[in-house]
Amino acid sequence: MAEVQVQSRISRFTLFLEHSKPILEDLKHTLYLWKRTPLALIGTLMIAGFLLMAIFAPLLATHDPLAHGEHLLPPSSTHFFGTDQYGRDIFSRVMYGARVEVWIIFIVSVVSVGIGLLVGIPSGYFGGAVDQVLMRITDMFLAFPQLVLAMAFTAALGPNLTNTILAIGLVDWTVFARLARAETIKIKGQPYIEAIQSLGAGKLRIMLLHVLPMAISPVIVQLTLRMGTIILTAAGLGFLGLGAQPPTPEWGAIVSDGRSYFIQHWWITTFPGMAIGVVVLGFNLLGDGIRDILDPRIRR
Amino acid sequence: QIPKDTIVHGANTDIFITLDPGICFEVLPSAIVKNIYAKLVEVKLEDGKFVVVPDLAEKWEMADDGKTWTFYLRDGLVFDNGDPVTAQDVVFSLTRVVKLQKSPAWLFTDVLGLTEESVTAIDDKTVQIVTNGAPPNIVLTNLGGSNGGILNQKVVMANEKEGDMGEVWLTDHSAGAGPYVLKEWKRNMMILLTANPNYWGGEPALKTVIFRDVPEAADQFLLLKKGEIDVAHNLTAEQANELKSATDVRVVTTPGQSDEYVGMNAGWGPFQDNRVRQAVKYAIDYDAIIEKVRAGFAINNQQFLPVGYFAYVEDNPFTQDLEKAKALMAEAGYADGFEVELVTNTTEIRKNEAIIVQENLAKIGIKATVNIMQASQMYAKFRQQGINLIVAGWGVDYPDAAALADPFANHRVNQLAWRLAWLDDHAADLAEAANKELDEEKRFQLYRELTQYWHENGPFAMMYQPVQYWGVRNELKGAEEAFEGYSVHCDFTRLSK
Amino acid sequence: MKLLSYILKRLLFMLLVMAGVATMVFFITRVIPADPVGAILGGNAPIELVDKMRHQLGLDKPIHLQFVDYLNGIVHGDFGVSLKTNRPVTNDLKEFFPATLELAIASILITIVFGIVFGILSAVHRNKLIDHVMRVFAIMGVSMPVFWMGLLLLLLFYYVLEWLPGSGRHSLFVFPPHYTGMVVVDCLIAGDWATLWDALRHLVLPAFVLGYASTASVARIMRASMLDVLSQDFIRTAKAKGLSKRIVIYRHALKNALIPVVTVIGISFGSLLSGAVLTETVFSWPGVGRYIVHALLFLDYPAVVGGTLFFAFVYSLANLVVDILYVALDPRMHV
Amino acid sequence: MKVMRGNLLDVSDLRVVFYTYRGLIQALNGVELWLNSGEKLGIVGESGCGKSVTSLAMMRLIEQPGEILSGSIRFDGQDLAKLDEDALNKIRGRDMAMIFQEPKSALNPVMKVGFQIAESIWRSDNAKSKRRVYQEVRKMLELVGLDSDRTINLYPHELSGGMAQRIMIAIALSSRPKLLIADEPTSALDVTIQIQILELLQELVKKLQYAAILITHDMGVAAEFCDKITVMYAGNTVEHSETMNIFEKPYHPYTQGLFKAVPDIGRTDELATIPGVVPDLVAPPSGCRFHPRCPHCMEQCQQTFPPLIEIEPGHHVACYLYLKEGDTHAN
Amino acid sequence: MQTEHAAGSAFIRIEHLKQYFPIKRGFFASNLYVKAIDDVSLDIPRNSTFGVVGESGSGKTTLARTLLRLIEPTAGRIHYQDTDLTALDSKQLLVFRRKMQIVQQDPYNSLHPRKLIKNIIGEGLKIHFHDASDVVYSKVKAILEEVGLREEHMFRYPHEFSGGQRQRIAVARALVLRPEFLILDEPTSALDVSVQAVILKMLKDLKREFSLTYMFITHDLAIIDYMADHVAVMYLGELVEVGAKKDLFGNPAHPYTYLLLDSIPHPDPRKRKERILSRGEIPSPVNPPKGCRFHTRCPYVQARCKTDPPDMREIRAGHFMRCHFPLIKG
Ligand SMILES: Nc1ncnc2c1ncn2[C@@H]1O[C@H](COP(=O)(O)OP(=O)(O)OP(=O)(O)O)[C@@H](O)[C@H]1O
Ligand SMILES: Nc1ncnc2c1ncn2[C@@H]1O[C@H](COP(=O)(O)OP(=O)(O)OP(=O)(O)O)[C@@H](O)[C@H]1O
Ligand SMILES: [Mg+2]
Ligand SMILES: [Mg+2]
Repeated sequence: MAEVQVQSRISRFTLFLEHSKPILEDLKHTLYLWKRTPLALIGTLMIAGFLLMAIFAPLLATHDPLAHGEHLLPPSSTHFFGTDQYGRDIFSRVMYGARVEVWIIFIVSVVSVGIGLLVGIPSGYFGGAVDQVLMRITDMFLAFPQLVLAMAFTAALGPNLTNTILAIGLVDWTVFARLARAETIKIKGQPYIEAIQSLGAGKLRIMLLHVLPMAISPVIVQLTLRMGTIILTAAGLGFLGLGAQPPTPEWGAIVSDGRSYFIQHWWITTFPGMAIGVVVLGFNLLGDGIRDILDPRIRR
Repeated sequence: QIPKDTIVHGANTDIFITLDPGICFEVLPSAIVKNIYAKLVEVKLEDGKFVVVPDLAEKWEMADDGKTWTFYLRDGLVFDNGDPVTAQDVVFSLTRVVKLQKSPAWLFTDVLGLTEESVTAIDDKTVQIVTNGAPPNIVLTNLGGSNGGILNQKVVMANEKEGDMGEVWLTDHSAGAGPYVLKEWKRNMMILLTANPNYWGGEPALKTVIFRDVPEAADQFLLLKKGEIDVAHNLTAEQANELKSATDVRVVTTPGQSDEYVGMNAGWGPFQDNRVRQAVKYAIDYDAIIEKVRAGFAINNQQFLPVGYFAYVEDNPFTQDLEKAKALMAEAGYADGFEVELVTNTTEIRKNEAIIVQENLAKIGIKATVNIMQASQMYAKFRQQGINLIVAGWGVDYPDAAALADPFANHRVNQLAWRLAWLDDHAADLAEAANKELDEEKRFQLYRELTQYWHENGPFAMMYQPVQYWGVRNELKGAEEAFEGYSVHCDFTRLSK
Repeated sequence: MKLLSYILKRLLFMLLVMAGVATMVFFITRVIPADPVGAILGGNAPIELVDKMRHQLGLDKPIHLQFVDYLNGIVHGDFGVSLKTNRPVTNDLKEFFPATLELAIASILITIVFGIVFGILSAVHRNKLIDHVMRVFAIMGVSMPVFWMGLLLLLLFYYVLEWLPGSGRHSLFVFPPHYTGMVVVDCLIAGDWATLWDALRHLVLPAFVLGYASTASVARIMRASMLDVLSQDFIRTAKAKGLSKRIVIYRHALKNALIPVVTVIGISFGSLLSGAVLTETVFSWPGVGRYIVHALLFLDYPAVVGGTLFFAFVYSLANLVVDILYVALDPRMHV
Repeated sequence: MKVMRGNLLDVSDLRVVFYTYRGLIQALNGVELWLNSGEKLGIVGESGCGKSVTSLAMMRLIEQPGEILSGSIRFDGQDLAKLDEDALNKIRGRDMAMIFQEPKSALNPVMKVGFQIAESIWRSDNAKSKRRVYQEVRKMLELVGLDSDRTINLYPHELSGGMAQRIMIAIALSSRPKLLIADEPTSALDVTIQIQILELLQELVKKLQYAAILITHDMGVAAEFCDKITVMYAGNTVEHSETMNIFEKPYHPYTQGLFKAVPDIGRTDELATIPGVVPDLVAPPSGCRFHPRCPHCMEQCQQTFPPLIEIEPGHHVACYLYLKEGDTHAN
Repeated sequence: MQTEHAAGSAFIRIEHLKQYFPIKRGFFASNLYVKAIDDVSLDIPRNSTFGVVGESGSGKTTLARTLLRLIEPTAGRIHYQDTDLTALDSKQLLVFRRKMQIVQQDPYNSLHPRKLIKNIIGEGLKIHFHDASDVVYSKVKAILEEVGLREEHMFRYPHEFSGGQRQRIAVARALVLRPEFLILDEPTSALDVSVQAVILKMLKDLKREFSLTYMFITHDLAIIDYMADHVAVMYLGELVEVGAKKDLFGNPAHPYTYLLLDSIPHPDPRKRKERILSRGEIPSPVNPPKGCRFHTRCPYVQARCKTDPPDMREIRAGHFMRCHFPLIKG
């Protein structure tokens, strides 16, 4: 009996594979559109490079990112990006810094998208009083000067990198909440939601299984677009003395700490600054690209 | 483009709170206040030592009880607006500090023991002050600080609001008898001073002094090189170094009136063991800090007394000696080291120091995680003995050895020693005795003894004494003299073009 | 009439939001484990003095009583006296805000002009070289840390090329007239052209640095919106009428495409205002951003709260204006 | 040059493709179309058969990723396929005008309708003063049966569908075109309104003497209002004739199937269905594109596309059934 | 107005049903309402096909949605045999959710674009029967075959299907739950004629096979003629005429019904004729005309029509209409 079941499962799976051609075709389509938008391709490459950098940081780094040595050396063949005010190898710090940035991006994404969806979807789905309350709260956070709020959160939570990131997430969710709400309202009005409702599905089921999967993709696109802002906010907090704690090689912190060496020792800020720029640019291009590709007008 | 009779300073004025001599406490604002308000006496650096010279008071004397002081004002003194300076004004001004109870008040009340009744006018030109018997140098240097600035009582009280003794008005107005008059303060833009034609020492050469707000160091650097400011106050050490080779700009230096230290909480875990504290002192790479953080703008001075102070003798027992440090650690039972949080505040220098200290400590197994806090947070924690390892600094409040011996060695004054839970009564006794001692020879010995004991037992590793530096345009003359002994002494009248 | 009641309703919401912000900022600041008094008195001050001053300021009262006092003050339009500057917070705001407003307005103008032009060009030449160039140029604005870009531009335009003046709002020995506190506006009022020129030259870099960052988002929306509009039926109608490409784009598409952009501009304005801190620091701009950040560093409660509320107010107001503009722009929103 | 089959318009061998990820969509595959002035031609066919693309191609409004591959569009003595943008702009909206399926979305939502009509009057004569132009706008509004005072200052969202379509007609006709192309002008409207609009168009054709192409998928609409009918299938013209002819005697198997599938009131017989689905235009069937669904499919049908031949005077069919058996239609 | 308009026990009975939507235009909320359905009463006999016709915006879809309680009615009752649906809470309603199903108007948006067909159809089974996935699988497979699709289609996404196929999927989704009552909301209006014929035929077959009761909504009278036994004509949220199809089409009593029938262009040039045209445009349901709602467009309007709203009345057995001056033949 069990064997039969297993058998039927297997055959069903092969059937699935056999008939997943349309899915593959869809993938092909996406790939095609990707190739047709060179900027998205460039963005993808940039981000891929960035991720590889994070993964292989220990292999790529030429020095211990924390070891002090001869300081303020200009770029050379031993120190590709020179050394900083303590004699640390900037190249290695930038490599390891990629990991920190990935961490930042991860936490902020989880926190802000999480809160955003949690607030936005019910707000859009229930409407009425729930919507009013949730949206006024969102307005409140929006009206709050972001940097001040982030600073306050950071200070309240205790200033270290994770808390700083948390703070950015706690501040940054409003965009996603609004977006998720708008999407939910749009989706809610779609016949397929009503169809599911008419099948007898409960509100929670609808929100979780039907609205969420639809609402999430524009949110993700927005997230990629905001990635730059997130990294720069972290850097800005660094400028104000909050943010990553030394000796963490966070790019923004490296740039802001090195800014007094800006004129005489340009390499300290320039390379990490460029790293930030490239990654942010990459994310933006990628986000723009994804958005274009998801655009039904183009997808046709 | 700057007129010949004008000097423009570039400085970060973000932290400026007030220019009221009774309240002002920060370094640069105090320097400005000193040039607006004349005091009874003036403190100057002569041959590397601070001396007290006459200002409004042409002479003074201390009664035999060691407590009662009499000051005799010069003849014909007038305020900037022409009003005569009287003993009443002096009484008003000094008593006002006590009454206001603002940041610097404790120097008068706690250090000198002044009350609202302590200062009295004998006649129009004679003032009597009764202290708690503090040694003469302490009394005089405190009176010669910016808080001793003499206000025009009539003008101030005319601008009083709700019994504030002119506090609000004086924030950005002046009524003094110093060489300059505060004309305007546009916050976060500029502070404008003009020469006081009625100054008893004669009208200064530069008629206009401007403090231009430039919060970014790099900005100051650019402006200085372009000749848009004459003096840059907040250059980074690297920038200053860079200027050394410039042709139209020079770097002016003077030993700073402060200490940078690493403090260990003697009440916490491993630091309770003096051997661990000593190990830390041997682990720190003093040269590297001076070189990398200050680009050489520092004096290797491992005691709390700054260069030029009474009882200062060069005495630097520590150099980085990792073997010795490790041995001490092992002896104390911490061969494998331990973890500790290293707290400091957000200024760049501190951050840099912390990073190097962190790296140094790592070499003897102490794993320090740096925690950079806002000053407001750090001090809150510090005041509750809540910090185990700190990188911070201490600026002198008045140029006397007592101003350092107390905080660094005497836990009873609830300052640094207490905050680090170094509740060592022997050190406290020594400090108190030394501070009170009137006999110079004995006092000297006491301080030496204290310093010795402190080196061997104290919870502090003194990183260095900073050297103050300014980027100065070459056309500006006299900056060396004007800034000599800076923070205690700062005299704009010596500047000229 | 409808519009009026709509505005009233929005104002009511605004009030609610402000109340929320007020409560939130109060409690957040009190949760921070820091001591404003200690910070203001400096590291040297002995603990007795700190306690005395804290008592003077009423900071040793139970927190709920402090909150009541605080609400009481706000209701009476009194944000209290800044612990740091020892002046009423309202005075400080009055002094610093015009500079920030001036900067923010200049930046938003730059954002709007660049954003819209880039957006249109990108959309019209979609996927051609010019599109790529415009997009990359716009995105570069969000890609560079503000302080870094600011210093770079200063170095270039001030130090090396000497085209523009260094930091500050105007030259040191220029004394602009004072009506609103916004130098450019004041000069216009007074007809002081020389000072105006000076002020404008000082404004260029900071406004550009600040505005450049939001240019990308406006350009992006503009492009998307323009593409959207261009694909709509009525554009085909316009083309079928035989109108030239230029007229189709500028007369028929532009106004429609601008509608969603307006909202983004409203939001950008908020971020410009609060994002001004870094720019203000780099360019020695005496604005309110620096004031609030410093207040926060010192934990100067009244100043933080007052400043935050003020920001929230200006932001909400700006968005209200944008929404009304929205109504003006889109006849479908008319009643 | 070939003789024009219609004295106003003769489209021949029109091929349009769209470049997409899936490959080349061969949207039009040699469309043939002609029309005399003053005539009303109906183009019918199922969704996706290329009706709209044909109309846009005639206006030269095909945009990327589409392209006109070949064909001539001879209109009033000129071959539109060869004209440049400037020359086209002189013809569009002046000699040749167009109205669309969704009248409300075809109007610019932020412009008053009066202005939208005025714009097209201006185009036909730049010199007119504003007052004169608006006088004419009013005249046009009255012509299409609207109250000019009330309507002239309205925005499109304030109009109902029927009113909007009237405005569209006013815009199209205000330049007195020789040819009006109406792409499903009433599909989005209700029956009662549809009739009003169709009657209006009918009446205006009489009054203004223009030729019209009415694109529709509704057999009823075509039957009632057109003089001639062209049937399209998958990018091809498959049949063309006088209305009465084609309804009485549809030759092409597709046309036949189509008529049998349409319900009508009072119709008692069961509906017939055409098996299969409309082909994918990326990989269209070889030969006659209808052959996979055709009950009479022959070998030749699978190889080459049958030419459009005149099997009766004025009745053109593209089907081998009739080409082969040359005498079937003789009787 | 009468409530007892059909003899015999009704399967579905609607009484005085109202659905008012508050309107928000642009930014502004107002206290105006769209009276999408206004006092509708109906009986739907078991095993019949009950046709509802009316122009766009007349409230057909809203009637369907309200009937299924997908939106809460403003007023009125809905009886399913002996149960008053309006009195049920959401748990109790679940049973009826299974019994009453709908196939929506727009096949392109009625299927969740991110779900496999298998899951789209299987969802209801999971909700109602908590079936194991194997059971779901076989049931889905069976129903797909019933509507003319194949097993392999289960693993595709909706956008891979043509409109007609999607509509089949929507029907399958409804039928897999074995409902008794099925609302078909313009199931073919988005489809081509050749596809439409196929779907209509299929629906007819399924009705027989599953012994269903249909409510068939359309604006196309020809389709009604082909499908329905009973017809209700709606205008601006109101019913204007209800009756057996033959009776109603043969002898339309309400001028609006007459106009509708008259306006249809016939796919036969021989049937061309002169027409009586209605006047003007359909008024807004926000403030419908006073008196008879149709008076603004009625070719036979008289003074009374402008003031007195006519009541529904029975002019023949089972034939109700709402007009002061019905068009009685002869
Ligand atoms: N912009 C485009 N990009 C890609 N393909 C297109 C485009 N426009 C049209 N097509 C394709 O051209 C073919 C013909 O489309 P067209 O719009 O002319 O059909 P139609 O007969 O007007 O149909 P309907 O009755 O639905 O309006 C379709 O297969 C369609 O997919
Ligand atoms: N959720 C809603 N909120 C506000 N108004 C609505 C809502 N749903 C429908 N309406 C309005 O109610 C009226 C009836 O709409 P409904 O969709 O029922 O019409 P219909 O007869 O189904 O039309 P169609 O033939 O176009 O489908 C319309 O005026 C519509 O605008
Ligand atoms: Mg079409
Ligand atoms: Mg409907």
